[in-house]
Amino acid sequence: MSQHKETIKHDFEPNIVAFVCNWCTYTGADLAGTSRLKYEPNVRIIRLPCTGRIDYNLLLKAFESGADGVLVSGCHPNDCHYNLGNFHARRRFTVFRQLLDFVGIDIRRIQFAWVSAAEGAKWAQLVTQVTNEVRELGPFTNYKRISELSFPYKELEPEPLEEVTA
Amino acid sequence: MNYGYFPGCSLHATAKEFNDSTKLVCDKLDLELKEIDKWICCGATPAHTTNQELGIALPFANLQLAADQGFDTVVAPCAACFNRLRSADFEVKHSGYTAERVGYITGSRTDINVRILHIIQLFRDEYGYSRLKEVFSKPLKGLKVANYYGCLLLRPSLVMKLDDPENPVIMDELTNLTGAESVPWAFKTECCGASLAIPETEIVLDLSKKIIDSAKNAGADVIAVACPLCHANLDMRQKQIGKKFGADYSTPVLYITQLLGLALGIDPSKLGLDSHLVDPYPVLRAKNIL
Amino acid sequence: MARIGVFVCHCGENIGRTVDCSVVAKESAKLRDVVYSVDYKYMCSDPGQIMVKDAIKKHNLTGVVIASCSPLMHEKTFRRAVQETELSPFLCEMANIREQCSWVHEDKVLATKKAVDLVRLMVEKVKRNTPLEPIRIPVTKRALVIGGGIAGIQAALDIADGNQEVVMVEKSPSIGGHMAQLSETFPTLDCSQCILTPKMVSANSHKNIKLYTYTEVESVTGYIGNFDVTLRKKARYVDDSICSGCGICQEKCPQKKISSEFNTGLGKRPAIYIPFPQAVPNIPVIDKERCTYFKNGKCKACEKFCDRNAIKFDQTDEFINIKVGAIVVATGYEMYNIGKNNKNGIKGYGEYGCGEDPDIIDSLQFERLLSASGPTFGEVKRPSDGKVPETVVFLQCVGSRDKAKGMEYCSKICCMYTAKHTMLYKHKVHHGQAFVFYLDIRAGGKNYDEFVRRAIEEDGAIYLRGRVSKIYREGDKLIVKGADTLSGSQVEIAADLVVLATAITAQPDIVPLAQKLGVGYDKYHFLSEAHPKLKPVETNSAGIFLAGACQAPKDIPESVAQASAAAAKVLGLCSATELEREPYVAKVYESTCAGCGFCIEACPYKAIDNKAIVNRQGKLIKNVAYINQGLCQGCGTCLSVCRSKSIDLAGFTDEQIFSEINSLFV
Amino acid sequence: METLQNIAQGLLERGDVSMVIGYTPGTIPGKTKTIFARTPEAAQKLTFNENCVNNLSIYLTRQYGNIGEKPVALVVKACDARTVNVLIQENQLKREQVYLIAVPCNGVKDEHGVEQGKCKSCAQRVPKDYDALAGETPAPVEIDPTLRFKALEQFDAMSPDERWEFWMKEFEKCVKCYACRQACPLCYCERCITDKTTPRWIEPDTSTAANLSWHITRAFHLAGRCIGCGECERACHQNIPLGLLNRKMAKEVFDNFGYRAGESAEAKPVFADFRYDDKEEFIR
Amino acid sequence: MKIFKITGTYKDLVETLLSLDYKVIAPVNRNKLTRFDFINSADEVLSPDEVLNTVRPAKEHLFPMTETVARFSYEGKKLRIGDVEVPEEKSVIIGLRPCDAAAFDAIDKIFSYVYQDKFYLTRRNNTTLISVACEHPDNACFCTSFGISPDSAKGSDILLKKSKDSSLFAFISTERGEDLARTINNIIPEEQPDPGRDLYEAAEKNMRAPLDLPKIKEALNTNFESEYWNEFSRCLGCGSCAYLCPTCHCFDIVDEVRYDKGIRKKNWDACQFPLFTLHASGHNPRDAQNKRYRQRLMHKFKYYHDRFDTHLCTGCGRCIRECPVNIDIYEAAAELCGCEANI
Repeated sequence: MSQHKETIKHDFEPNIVAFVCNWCTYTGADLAGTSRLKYEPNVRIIRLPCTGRIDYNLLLKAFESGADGVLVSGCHPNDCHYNLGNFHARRRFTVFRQLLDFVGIDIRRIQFAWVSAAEGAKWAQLVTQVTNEVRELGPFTNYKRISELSFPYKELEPEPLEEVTA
Repeated sequence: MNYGYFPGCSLHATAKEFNDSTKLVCDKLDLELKEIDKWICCGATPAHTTNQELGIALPFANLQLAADQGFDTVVAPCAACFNRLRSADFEVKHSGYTAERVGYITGSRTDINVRILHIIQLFRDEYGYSRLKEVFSKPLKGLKVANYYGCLLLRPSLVMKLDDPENPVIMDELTNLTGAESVPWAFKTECCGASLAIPETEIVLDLSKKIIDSAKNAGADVIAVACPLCHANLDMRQKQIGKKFGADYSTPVLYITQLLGLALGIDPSKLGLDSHLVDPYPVLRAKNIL
Repeated sequence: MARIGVFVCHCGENIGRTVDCSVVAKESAKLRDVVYSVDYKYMCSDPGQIMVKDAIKKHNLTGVVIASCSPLMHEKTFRRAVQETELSPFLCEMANIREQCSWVHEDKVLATKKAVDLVRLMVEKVKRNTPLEPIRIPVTKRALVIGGGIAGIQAALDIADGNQEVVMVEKSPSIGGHMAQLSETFPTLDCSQCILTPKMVSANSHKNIKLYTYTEVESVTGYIGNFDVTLRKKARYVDDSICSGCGICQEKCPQKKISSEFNTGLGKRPAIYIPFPQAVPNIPVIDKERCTYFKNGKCKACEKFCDRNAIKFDQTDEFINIKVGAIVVATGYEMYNIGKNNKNGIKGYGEYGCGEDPDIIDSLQFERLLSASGPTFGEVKRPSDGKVPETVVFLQCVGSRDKAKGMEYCSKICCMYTAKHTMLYKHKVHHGQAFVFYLDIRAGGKNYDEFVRRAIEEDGAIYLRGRVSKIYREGDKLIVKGADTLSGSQVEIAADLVVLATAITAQPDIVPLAQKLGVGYDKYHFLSEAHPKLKPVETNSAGIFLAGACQAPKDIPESVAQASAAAAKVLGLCSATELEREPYVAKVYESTCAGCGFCIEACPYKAIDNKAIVNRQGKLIKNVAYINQGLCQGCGTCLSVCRSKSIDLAGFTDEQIFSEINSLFV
Repeated sequence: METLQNIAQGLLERGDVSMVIGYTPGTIPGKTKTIFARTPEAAQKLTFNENCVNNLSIYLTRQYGNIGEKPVALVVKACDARTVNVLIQENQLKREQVYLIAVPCNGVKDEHGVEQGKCKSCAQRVPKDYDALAGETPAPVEIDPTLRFKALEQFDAMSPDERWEFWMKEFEKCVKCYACRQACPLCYCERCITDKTTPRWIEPDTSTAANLSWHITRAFHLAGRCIGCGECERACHQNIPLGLLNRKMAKEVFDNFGYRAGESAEAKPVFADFRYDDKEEFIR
Repeated sequence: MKIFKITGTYKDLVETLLSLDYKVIAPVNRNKLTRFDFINSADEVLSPDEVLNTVRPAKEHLFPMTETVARFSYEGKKLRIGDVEVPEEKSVIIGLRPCDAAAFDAIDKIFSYVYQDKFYLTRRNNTTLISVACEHPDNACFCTSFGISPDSAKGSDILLKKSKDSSLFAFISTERGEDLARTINNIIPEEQPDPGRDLYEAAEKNMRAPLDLPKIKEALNTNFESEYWNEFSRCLGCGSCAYLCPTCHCFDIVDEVRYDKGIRKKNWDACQFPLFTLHASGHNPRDAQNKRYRQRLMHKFKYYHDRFDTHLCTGCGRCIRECPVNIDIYEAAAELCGCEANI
């Protein structure tokens, strides 16, 4: 299996968010765990009942909170635990990713996949591939620039001005 | 589309008729075969047993030559050359270390991408059965052929990817297109003893006998082969087999390209039918093909 | 303000080896609303759970985060523990720092940092959880058993004996499955008909079992406790309420030469037939493709001779709708066919002649030769010329344990039935000699190995350890070329008959059925159990259970055991008057809903419909969406199509997911 | 040829409709106002010329409270009629609640006299389905179909970063006055997602990041619904080319699912539906 | 009021201003939008005869659309709140029209009414307003209704006017104007007599007739429930009129939190949005759009005048020009009080 030598140190470590469906991909990720497959630690998995539940706001919010890459994964067509969730998701994201591309967001930062509960290996491989791809793309500077502009937070002075206990 | 032609040593020597028949058939089907300039020996079966690296570097050098001379496809009629070219390409592509070593030995780039086809693949994939069907002017009606594949064409299957290693059908399909009847028989992928013919002739006699017997039991008039080594063992040694086992062995062994040539109406002597040790003319005349 | 407790588990070494749990606990303690944070060797153990319960009481926690294994593993365990305190179980979340962190990463520093992040995520989520109430749904006290083999029959009988209604559905004309085709069964050599037929009869006559044969499952909707199933009763062209099973029609039918599926192609049957003499129900079926009447409108011999005129040529497929609370899938297996046309990436066996030679048969065909009700009435005769074979070669692992052919698994039962074949062959042909090419004899059951020793020592079967490279016909004999690795020599046997112990594969049409049921399957199309060790007969779709070879290759004792286990699960499920279901359902905020109806169209369970809000004078104020909480399964698709965000899904609300994303990369 | 005024007056006199919503000259040359004519005399003020650029179907939506027991008459151009179809498709009103007075139109101009982009590629010129026609059905016009998405071609040539620069410069101008939302007949939600604070998906301030997520949301919410009436772009005094976003969505929905918004009131909305063989080559 | 003759053109004046250490804000046309923005070279500036008035008022430079007013963060369990300082930087806004200048004068009152809004006032006190008299007002202008004229100096520190022979004169009316004038005395050497306003008398003629404000206010007092307001149910409820109005000054306070850090933002708001008056209970006193438009009129022509006896409208005409459904505040006010709206 893909034994990943994590000893190589990279100067830039991408932040990847993975929105996954609970019945297939999350279980597949668990299977990757039980089979002790190794993959990159950059991904943070957020569990949702179904890809049908993953709406476009989550992707925008993920970039706003500092993600460099987003991965959306769920059951293969016809395998969805709720029968139709992934079909709706597929149609929705076909158009949404074109909108992001149109606005100039590098579409390679958003990846979609079907990973079933039996495909632990595919999950490990997918995460490693996406992490490497996004690592090459480097930090999402475009978005970070405007995100910092919209949140001009300057570190507070060290000595407390006004002590308000929570 | 012109194809780089890699005849290999035997097609310039003992298997000259395989070379002539291939050229004639390809001219008839206007498949342009341009011989690769300054090709070298592919090392055949013995090379890689004595020195693994050279066994890969020698054939790969031919691929580099072909690439430099602008060919993107190389056609090798001889099964041994085909096997070695394919193995070299496979090894270099799948192991960085081998690629480095071959690059060092041959002194030129190894990131080349040349397609390697056997002559029967050329007919099946490039020319295509549908066009082949119409082009045979003299169908070999009534001739029963046992198509013999041997080992090098098919194995190791991950590398050769020519056909199903246990149940190949490509030569049978080509034979049926010519109007002849390809008979099903059990020994079509059994080994004929190959290069053991020199050091251990007895073993080759036993193995070849079994193959010829099995072909005869299946009712075959002739055996078709696509490898000079198999042809040598089956055709050249029938007399010795006959002497050793006290029976008459005179089943003609033809190259598949000669079979196709006959069906294309090419003159038999040009196809090199006269140079076989087991004379094919009586059987062919009996089947009024000649 | 929230008072959250964080409990970090070492899971022995599983987490502790690559995640520094004490650091995770210390870092989590610094989080804003975390008032108690501790790490412990085994959180899921009793002392671990007690620690959680005490902490909740002592620090009056408003939320708990267990950082340990996957929620799919122990969420229920910890929520049950929390339930014993007055904190709602739905205020307990799990951070998956084992399967998705410690097991998959090697760098201790990075893994620990990731674990801290995952805990922070769950702390943020649990602060937005609400104390949900499980939804109570009625349970239909009826079970559906799909498949009429030994597993299906056993499951149906056990459920029925628990005085619970059962509907049993069998695709072929009679129940009995593959077991009915066997001659005698190992390890006790009792004849399969003797032990199976009584069960078949009682299954057909049991007051609680409604049997539908020659019927398939058309569609399944609904959820645990409330499945709506539509069955397609294929047209038998015989009225099963009138037919007495006298058999006249089968005698008179002019079509005699149709190859009998039950006899695996060795015997023949008429166009109107019952598969085997002891068929249950004993009602024939007309084979539409080969009946002369259906082909060219003439004949109708069977109709003429049937004195009860039970033959109905105009019969059509009938659809039956039933409501069931639970489903047991017992659809069994199929023998791997060594021919060329294999699907799903499985390859044929060119080396053994691709099944073209009549005397190279598979073991089920050999069973039919041995069986008294078989085409040769129990006498071992070669299919090609009917001669009694003197030398029979048996090949183990044909297809099984063979990566090149696409089946890497062991089919488990071939070693046992091949030993049985050599014994039965010896008893019937005393001067016959059986050879068996094997890789490893796997006889792990009770009295199994003794059985195999008997076949070798008493009945003189010669076991050769090695594979067969080629089988070819030479005149009257079949030359079997193989190796005997123990003596290091090549072996060539001239055999009269070759029996291949081919692999057990899944039913070819199982995938559409699995998709209808929403049940997972692996790459060999065997159905996936919820957990190989802890939930072998359950599936990920609640209320659907598995029994027999459809889950994996297994022998009769195991199938029966699984069938009874599945029956126990069904009886447990249906014994409750109502079921508690995950309260993860969607809810509409009617004040902001614009009534556009997108969610109504998108809901896979048709759980949403339009509701008109009218004032006291009956004047329509506005149309809004209304979600029937009973039908809603909580998939959340409606949330994504709702533009004004007027729907929220309990358990995965916008607030919760938003807070998780917001705290990702702090 | 019945004129607009006669039809309207007839309807009001017979009391078939509670009001006629139409255009009347505005206070500034080149502008027209909307008029809710409730009496036959008021009907005389109705007019139709090339400045009648507003999409009046917006007044059929619920918050304007015009739809009562009696149907409402509405003066509709071809594009406005397609909006009515979408409103019916999305349960905002029933066909029998609106009496459509169709007017043949060969292009409308905004107050600065600039012809609307939509009119250049409009081949229909008169609504497909209406109750009365004020004027002659114009001769069908041969329009090159590629015109419809011509404006997007310049973007295909640009690299992602160039597109990003272009749009960030545009979004930076947005003052979040929401004129684009309020001018759109299909933005009929009572409380828009930007006004939702639990949680706040879209920040209300006018920083470029907040504007980006607002305009992405607006464009995506109109994907497969917007019929390209151009009101959002016209209402935007900051001159942000919002129409391009909607047109791109229309193109993607048409290319991928062959669905064109507003063609029929019975069709299933594109994002509430799916097909088993939808394209998925972008999924790994 | 001191009057100086400017030796040089309008561009020379801008050049000299740029040479000072002031930040210069002037009307520009950037990316298809006319607005007031910082400039760093004179040729970026739209000269007065190129544009009557910008689409966006200069208000945004003194009362920004979005502004951070406080910061807070959690260090572990402790919540800490920090203030935000407004930088004191000198800037000059040139190219204002008399109506915009008068607008600042109007909103100064509300921002220093009870709470001294340091964010607005700091900027206001550091900004010198140079307005330019209008020669060609368009048919949407009606500043004369509010005691303002094409060449009124109300609200401006320096007013630039043209004499008949189109040489430029600077009318300095405030002390801040004088400070600036002193620093650029090379271009405005010495005082001159008033060159007269004949150019601007002609301008006044083709403007809309002045409204009868007292009559309007009187009408507003009594017509709160009148049928007349239904006329405005065609208002779409967008915020264009409010956000383009130089005198609208409403704002909303919002906290934006990113996990443990957050900032408090002051963003523009408008009474035209339903959310403006939505109560937590869900009740909305102004639930229909015409009620909200009524509020706009009441605030501009009555409430503000009741408190500060200046009207919250300076007749700049932006809301008339940019309203998508052509609702005309002048026509509304006139028709409400029964007088003929002669446009």
